[in-house]
Amino acid sequence: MESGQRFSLFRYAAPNVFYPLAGRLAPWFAAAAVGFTLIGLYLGFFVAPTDAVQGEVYRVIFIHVPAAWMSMFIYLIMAFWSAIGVVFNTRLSAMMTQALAPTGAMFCFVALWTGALWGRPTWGAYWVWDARLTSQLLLLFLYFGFMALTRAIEDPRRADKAGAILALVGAVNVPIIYFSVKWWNTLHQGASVSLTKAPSMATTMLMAMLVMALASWAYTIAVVLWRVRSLILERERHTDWVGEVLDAKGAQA
Amino acid sequence: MLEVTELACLRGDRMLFADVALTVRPGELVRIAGPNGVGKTSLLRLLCGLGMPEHGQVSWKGARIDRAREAFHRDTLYLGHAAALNDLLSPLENLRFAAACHGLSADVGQSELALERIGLGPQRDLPAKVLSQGQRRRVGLARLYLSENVPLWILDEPFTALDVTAVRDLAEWLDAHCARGGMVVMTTHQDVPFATPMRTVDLAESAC
Amino acid sequence: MNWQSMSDFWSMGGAGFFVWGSYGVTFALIALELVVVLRRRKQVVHRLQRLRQAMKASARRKEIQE
Amino acid sequence: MLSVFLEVLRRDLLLAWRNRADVLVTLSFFTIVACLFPFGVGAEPNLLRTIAPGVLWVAALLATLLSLHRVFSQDHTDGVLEQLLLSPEPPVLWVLAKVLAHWLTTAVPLVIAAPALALLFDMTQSATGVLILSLLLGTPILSLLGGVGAALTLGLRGGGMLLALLVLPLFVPILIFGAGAVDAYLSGTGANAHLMLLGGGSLAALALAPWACAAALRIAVE
Repeated sequence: MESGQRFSLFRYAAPNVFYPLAGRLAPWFAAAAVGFTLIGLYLGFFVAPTDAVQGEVYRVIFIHVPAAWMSMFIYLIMAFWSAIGVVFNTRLSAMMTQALAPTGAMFCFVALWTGALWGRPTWGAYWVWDARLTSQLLLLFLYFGFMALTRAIEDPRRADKAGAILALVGAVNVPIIYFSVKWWNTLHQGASVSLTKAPSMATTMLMAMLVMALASWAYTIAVVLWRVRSLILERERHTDWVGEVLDAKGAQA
Repeated sequence: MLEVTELACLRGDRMLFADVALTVRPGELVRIAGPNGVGKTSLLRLLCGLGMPEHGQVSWKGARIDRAREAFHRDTLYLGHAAALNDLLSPLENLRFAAACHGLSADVGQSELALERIGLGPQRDLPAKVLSQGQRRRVGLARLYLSENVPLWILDEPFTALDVTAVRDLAEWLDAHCARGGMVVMTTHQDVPFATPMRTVDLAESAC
Repeated sequence: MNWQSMSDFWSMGGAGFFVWGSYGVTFALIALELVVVLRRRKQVVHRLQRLRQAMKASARRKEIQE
Repeated sequence: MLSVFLEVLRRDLLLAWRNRADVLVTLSFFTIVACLFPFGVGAEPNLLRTIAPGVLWVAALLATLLSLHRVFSQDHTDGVLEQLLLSPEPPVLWVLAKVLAHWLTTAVPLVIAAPALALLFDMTQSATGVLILSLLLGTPILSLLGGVGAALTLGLRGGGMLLALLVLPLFVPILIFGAGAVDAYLSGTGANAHLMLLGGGSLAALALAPWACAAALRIAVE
C-alpha cells in the first residue's frame, strides 16, 4: 500500500483503490464478452461459409484458436505481473497472477479439448504428437503446477513470492519447450499423419475468429477482476477499509 | 547500533505485533519478554533479517538491513531454536562449518577450545546424533566463543537445556561481550544473574 | 445463409458431435468457472462478516469489563 | 568469497560420503527403471536398440527427480539453511555449491553406470559415447532447475509429488535433446547441434537458476 502512496503511477496498485475500481469495471467487461460472443457466434455460424476442404468441422476454430491464444497470453501476463511483483514488491500483482491462473488453465484445457475434437475428423486422430498440441499440454501442466504450488503454501505472502518465481521460471521455459518440441516433431513426424496447412481463410471466417478472440479477452478480464476482488478481501481482511466494505455490505443485506 | 521502528509482524493471517520500537546501543543487554505465542521468536527473526516485516524497518548502523544485507550479516550472530547441527557430522565439524560460512576464521585449535569452554571437549569428535538435547544446544552456543568480534548477538532461548554451571559460564560470557561494547538481544524464560544491567522489552504491550 | 433447417444446423454437415462437443464443453466450463468465482465471493464475504462480528463482540466485551 | 563455496561443497560431499547408501539407492533405481522397459515392450533387440537412448534418459530424469529432495530438506529441518542465509556471502555462491554437490553425487554416478545399461540394450559403443556426452552436458540442467523446484517445495505437505509436477514439464526439452542427440548420431545427421544446445542450456541454467533458487530458499525460511 505504501508504494501506492509513494508513486502516483502505482495508485491503482493499492488494493483499497483497485477493489472498487475492479467492481465497477467487471460488469462492463462481462457485458462486452456476452456481446462479442453473440456477434462472433452469429458471424461464425451464419455468415462464414462452409470450408471447402474441411467442411463444417472447421467452425471449431472460432473457439479453438482464441482459447489457444488466450492460454498463452495469460501465462505471459502472469509472468509480467510476477516480474512487477518481484521488482516493486506490490501485493496486488501477486493476487492478479493467482486470479489469472485458473482461467488460463481453463482456456488451455479448452484449446486441447477442441483441438482433439477438431483433429479427429480432420486428421483422423484425436491426438497427434504435434508441436503445438504437445507444448499446449505442457503449458497445462505448468498452470497446474503453479496452482498446486500456490495452494500448497499456507502463508499467503510466501505463496505469492513462490508463485512469482515459478511463473517467471516457467515463462523463460515456455519458448524453449515450444521450440524443442517443434524440433523434436520435425524429426519424429509419423508418416501416417501430416498436417495440412491451414487453408487460406475467408475474410468472414477471420472476422468471426477475431471477434471471438475479443470476447475471450473481455471474459478473462471480467472473471479475473471478480476473482481478484475475493482475493483482495481475504488478504486485506485485517485492514480498516475492508471492514468498512463489509459493514456497507451488511447494511445492504 | 540497532534501530527498530514501527515494526509489525504478520504470521499467517494473524497480526502478531505492531509498532515495536527498539534501539540497542553498544554494551546493552536487551531481553525480549512476553507470554508464549506473542511473537518473540518472530521478532528475533525479523531483527536478524530472516523474516520480512509487514511494516516498519530494522536498521543497523543507520542503514536498512535489507539494503545493506552483507555488512549487517557480517556483524550479526543469530542462534535460533534449531541447533543448526547435522547429525552425521561431529560437533567439531559442525562448528567449523558454521564459523566458515560466517566468514569467521576458526582453525581446529580455536574451535576445540570453544567446544571445551562450553563443556563439549570429550564429545567433539562423536557424530552429533548421539548427543543429548543439551549437548546439541551447546554446539550452537560454542559459536559464541568464536564470535568475539561480531558485535550483535541475537539469541533465542540460549539457556534452555543447560545445567547451572553452564548457565553461569554463559552469562559471564555475555557480560564480557557487553563489556567489550557488544550488543545482546535475547529471549529467556530463566532468571539469569547478569552483571550487566538488563533492559527488558515486554512484547505483550505491542501485541495485537 | 448456410443452413436450410434446424436439423441441418444441428447436424453440422455430419460433424455435429465434434462441433457441438467443442462448444458445449467450452461453455459448460465457462459457466462452471463463473459459478465457482461468484460462489467463492459470496463465501468470502459471509465468512469475513462473521469474523468481523465476532471481533466487534469481543471488543465490546473488553470495553464493558474495563 | 570462494571459501563459502568450497566449505559448502566439501561438507555436502562429506555428507554424501557418510550417507553413501543414498547414492546406491539412486543408482539402483536408475537401473531398475531402465530394466523395466524390456519387460514392458518386449525383448526384440532392434526395438530395444531404438528406444535405449530415450529409456536411459527417462530413467536418469526420474532418478534425479527422486534425489532432489536431498539438496535442501535436511538443512531446512536442521536450521543449517537459516545459518547459510545469514552468511555475509551472496547466497548464489553456496546454492551453486549445493547444486554442484548434488550433481557430483547423483548425475556422475548415473553417467558412470550408463554404459553398463547401454550394453543391456545392445547399444553400439559410439552411440554409448554420445549418450554419455549428452548425459554429462544435460544433467547439470536437471540439477539446477530441479534445485529451484526443490527450494520452492521445501517443507510443504506432499512436496515430492508437487516437485514432480513443477519440474517434469521443464525437463522435457532436456529429454528431447538428450535422447535426440543419440538418435541424430545414429541417423547420420550428427549430434553436434543437440550437444551444443544441451551445453548452452547448461550455461544458461547456470547463470539464471541459482538466483531463482536463492530467492526461493529465502522465501522458504521466512
